Amino acid sequence: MLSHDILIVGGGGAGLRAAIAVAETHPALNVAVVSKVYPMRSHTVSAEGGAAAVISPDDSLDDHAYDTISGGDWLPDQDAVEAFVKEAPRELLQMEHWGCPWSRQPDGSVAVRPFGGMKIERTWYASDKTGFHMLHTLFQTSLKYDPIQRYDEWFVTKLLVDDGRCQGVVAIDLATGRVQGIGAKAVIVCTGGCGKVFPFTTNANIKNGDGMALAYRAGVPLKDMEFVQYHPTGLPFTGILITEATRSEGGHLLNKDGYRYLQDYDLGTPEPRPVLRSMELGPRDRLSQAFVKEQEKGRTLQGPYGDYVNLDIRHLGEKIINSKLPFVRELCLKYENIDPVKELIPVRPVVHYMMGGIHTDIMGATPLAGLFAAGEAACVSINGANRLGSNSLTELLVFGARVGKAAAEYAARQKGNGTAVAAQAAEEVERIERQYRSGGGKGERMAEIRRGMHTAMESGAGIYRSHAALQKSAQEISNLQNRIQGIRLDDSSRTFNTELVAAIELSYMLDVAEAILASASQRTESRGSHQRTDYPDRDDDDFLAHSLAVRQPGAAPAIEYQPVTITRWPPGERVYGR
Amino acid sequence: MSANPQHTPYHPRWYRAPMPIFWWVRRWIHARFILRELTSIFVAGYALVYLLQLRALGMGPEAYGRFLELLQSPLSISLHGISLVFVMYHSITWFNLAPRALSLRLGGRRVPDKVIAGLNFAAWAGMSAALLWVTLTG
Amino acid sequence: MAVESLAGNVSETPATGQTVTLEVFRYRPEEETEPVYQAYEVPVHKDWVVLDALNHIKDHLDGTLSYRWSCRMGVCGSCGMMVNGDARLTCATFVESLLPGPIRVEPLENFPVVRDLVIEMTDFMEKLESVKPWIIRDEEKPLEDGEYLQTPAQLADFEQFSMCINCLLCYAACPVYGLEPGFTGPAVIALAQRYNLDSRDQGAGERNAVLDTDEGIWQCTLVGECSEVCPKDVDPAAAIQRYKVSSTLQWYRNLLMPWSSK
Amino acid sequence: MMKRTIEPFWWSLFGAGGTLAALFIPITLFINGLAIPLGWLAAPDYENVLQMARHPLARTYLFLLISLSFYHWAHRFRFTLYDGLQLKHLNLLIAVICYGGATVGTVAAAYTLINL
Ligand SMILES: Cc1cc2nc3c(=O)[nH]c(=O)nc-3n(C[C@H](O)[C@H](O)[C@H](O)COP(=O)(O)OP(=O)(O)OC[C@H]3O[C@@H](n4cnc5c(N)ncnc54)[C@H](O)[C@@H]3O)c2cc1C
Ligand code: SF4
Ligand code: F3S
Ligand code: FES
Repeated sequence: MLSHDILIVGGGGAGLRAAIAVAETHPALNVAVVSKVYPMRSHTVSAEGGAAAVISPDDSLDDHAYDTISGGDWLPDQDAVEAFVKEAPRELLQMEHWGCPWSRQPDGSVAVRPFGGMKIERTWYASDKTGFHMLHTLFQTSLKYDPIQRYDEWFVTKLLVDDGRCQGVVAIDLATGRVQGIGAKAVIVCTGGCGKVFPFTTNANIKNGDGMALAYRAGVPLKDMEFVQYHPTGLPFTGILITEATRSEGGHLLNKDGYRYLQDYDLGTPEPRPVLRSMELGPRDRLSQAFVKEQEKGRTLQGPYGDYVNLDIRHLGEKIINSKLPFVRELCLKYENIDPVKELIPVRPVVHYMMGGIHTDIMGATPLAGLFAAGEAACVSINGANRLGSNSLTELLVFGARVGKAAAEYAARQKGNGTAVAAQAAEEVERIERQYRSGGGKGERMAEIRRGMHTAMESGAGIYRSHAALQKSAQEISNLQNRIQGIRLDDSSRTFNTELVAAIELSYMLDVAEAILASASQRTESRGSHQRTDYPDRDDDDFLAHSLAVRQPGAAPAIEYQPVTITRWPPGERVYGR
Repeated sequence: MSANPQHTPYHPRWYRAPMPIFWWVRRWIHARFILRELTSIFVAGYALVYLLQLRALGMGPEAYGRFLELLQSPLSISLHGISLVFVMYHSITWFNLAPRALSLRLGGRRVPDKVIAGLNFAAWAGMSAALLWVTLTG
Repeated sequence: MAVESLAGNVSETPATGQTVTLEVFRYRPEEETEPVYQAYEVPVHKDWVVLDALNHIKDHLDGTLSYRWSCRMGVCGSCGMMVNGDARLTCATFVESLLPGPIRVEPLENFPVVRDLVIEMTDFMEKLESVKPWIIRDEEKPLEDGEYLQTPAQLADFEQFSMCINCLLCYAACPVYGLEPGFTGPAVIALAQRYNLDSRDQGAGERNAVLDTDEGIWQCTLVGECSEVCPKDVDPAAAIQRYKVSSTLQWYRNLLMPWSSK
Repeated sequence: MMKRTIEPFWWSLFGAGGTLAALFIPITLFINGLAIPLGWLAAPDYENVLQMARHPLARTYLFLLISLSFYHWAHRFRFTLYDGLQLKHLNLLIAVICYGGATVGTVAAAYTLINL
């Protein structure tokens, strides 16, 4: 069995930041990053808009905290948010020192742009390829630290738990098909989100909730899983994201009559120039919900891929579009054959982000000793019921750095692995080996199961939810859990067997889907992105609390609750545009 | 498909496509590249002819006259015709690639590649005209 | 009611009724020593890219086909393949533009093939690391002192070269890399140049040791195809060419004023 | 810092030669190799040509044009042999032939022009 002091699962923004934090604070520890794709392919690469941190003199940490908390409909833990906003500027500056090409003001200082739900402009950006630049900067910077080792294109299938602590993983080396146990004193899960549980998403093919499922199977609760963010502006068909920066630069959302319909949904009155926390710069949950309402009124447009509205950025002019939104133009030209300089962009809400995730404390530690988590896979929680755009990239850095330090401190105190772990690893190796041999068999195609899951999630856990639909979907997912046991695999090769990987990913997604549906059906209130048609109001008496889904083998998960930490901002009304 | 391939588990045998000696005939863009490289033969070839002409010039009017006569032969004319095509190709590709080597900025903005290439072509035309003028008036 | 008609599962989009044949390069190291081509008949959907067609094959026709992909929006860099002989991102190449077909899909040229459309790229990763693609400074400024100032013009000096998504199309297009696998290659040199030209960096000298060599920039004969195929307009050929210019100037400077060099 | 390679030197000759050749060879070739032999242009008077060619500036120009064109060829052709015919293993031999040839040509040009 291979072995390291610290093992990080995931080479996205969070994983790489954590690895660097370990290397910098505890250079004697040996840290390895396991990733199922080369790190620079991780989905952080596709983030466009920017990363939030207080930098301008008229801004304040309290403002950032308040925007985050109210944006999250008072579900974020306020101690976590305070730590987050405090450490955010330092982390983004650190990125600057590592070479991230932040866009600049004429005098050479870092430029900021406004973003949805924010009172003051505080989003740092690198053109509209912020995530791309951040990920490549982090990856390239990580190369200079000798203690950081990598397992590129290794796919983790199990967390090894013995003696009440997590002591490593089992992973498949995709190129050779070798299944291998890797021991560790601490494991950090940074596997990103799970958008692929839904059919229509901005998320990449690799976002299957792997880490959430791995932790869930190891007995760790998943927190706030009912909160799924729909981004209001995705391209129909592909789901490719049109960044919020289009709206912060001054883009308008228009219904089929060319009317800025957001004014009908308590989001303010239209002004020609963008107004912060108003209209198009309202939070994502409210904008996506407004779309559904427009749809019900028959005021959306119909296209081959369903209903849509138009995003108008023509009035910004070619110069602004080319300098601040070049990627948007490229995507529209390449994937929709429209030129946003002259034409309207068709958009519709699209599944984008998981507010929920692996339950961790403010340092990224999970209830299972030795297991840590950060990034989109984790729920600290700073995002509550709705994440504000550009808080996630910053979260990767702040909590990536924190979790790296916390895990390093923990690992420095631990001894090596027990023998039971090796036996457990051998067992898992045998299980995967059996799956290889099952290739070439008969049975249902994976695509059928996936389609079933997509239908269930879309009808049950969409923008608006109801008891009946959630129950039906939960039943369906439980059927699929049985059906996946007998799926057909064509491929029995060991070399780069992507079919086997996809099958395991599908099983991860079903677990995550189960947790989402169960958490959603227990939360009989509406808050942020979780909107119940049968319980339209927020209910602070019963639900100012995080849900914790705990896996029950062979049964629906048990849902427990944990109160929200309130420090200085008592729950209030979410007010936008007034 | 050949029989009995060797494969040990955990050590994938990579397939490496061999690069044929004449790889550049398979694809037009590569053939174009080799053609560009071959223009150098014509550049040097003409430089040699020119040198010989200068040598004849130094050897006196008769020698020079004989050389000019040689230039009038059909063989010479056709070789020069072909060479002209190649040296023109050299000039065109050379000037088109010039912006790659140069990054000029004026007033904080990068001079667009098209402009740099354009200036090169203008210089080419200007120099050619100058040489022609010298020849005609000289 | 919830948004019900969200189509997004690409296989469920309206088909045009036509079909097209994909001739796909197959290589299964356990079974064969030489690659073969396998033909698949795939429905034509408007708006489908070649990657969607491959996914259709994988989901419905043959689960054994292996290839890499992730973002489907041209930014992760994993889906590069040869499409009808050209190095392309398959997520950015529309099937419609290749009709009536057949469409030949092969792994990126000049790399060893691990399996089917998956190429071996550790060579590239090692080269990438060898040029020290991170900010190198004699002295780090403490974070408390804020950012390094960098004007938009200084940013523009290297921005283009920072756009590389490591898709390797340029390596597949560069015959010199095919002939000389030791060649550092276009994307890596462009990346080195990205740091050299960054006003915050002082590491050009260290990178020179790798780049100003026979396997580095001097291997390039300016074929220029790397820049032609680059989906992100990085223009690695320009990066290399400018590097040659500055190295040459430096060479003469060292020759004429040996005392001025370190 | 120590330089590992002499490539920059060859490359600068190649580049300079390429530029001079690109600017001047087509028109020179056209005038002397085609236009005059074909009678499209009248051949200039012998004495005139000689006078002009003897001017120090002209000699310098002619020397650079011819010599650098040779080096341009030498460098390019060397790599064409390496890549186009995959002869990299004959590295040294090819380099000696190419650059050696250009050097011989350069000496010949100098000799001719000095004695003009
Ligand atoms: C299109 C788009 C635009 C966005 N724009 C913004 C924005 O402007 N601002 C903002 O703040 N946020 C934005 N976000 C959100 C943000 O980008 C993500 O939340 C964040 O990048 C997630 O980073 P991560 O490090 O947690 O995970 P990822 O970057 O997704 O990385 C996950 C890593 O885990 C690895 N992994 C997963 N499973 C396994 C396994 N089983 N075995 C081994 N390795 C595994 C993967 O290989 C990968 O390296 C955007 C998101 C999307 C989709
Ligand atoms: S330079 Fe262009 S073609 Fe080459 S790897 Fe980078 S993005 Fe791809
Ligand atoms: S194609 Fe190759 S030879 Fe140079 S210009 Fe590009 S690297
Ligand atoms: S799938 Fe990411 S670039 Fe094509």
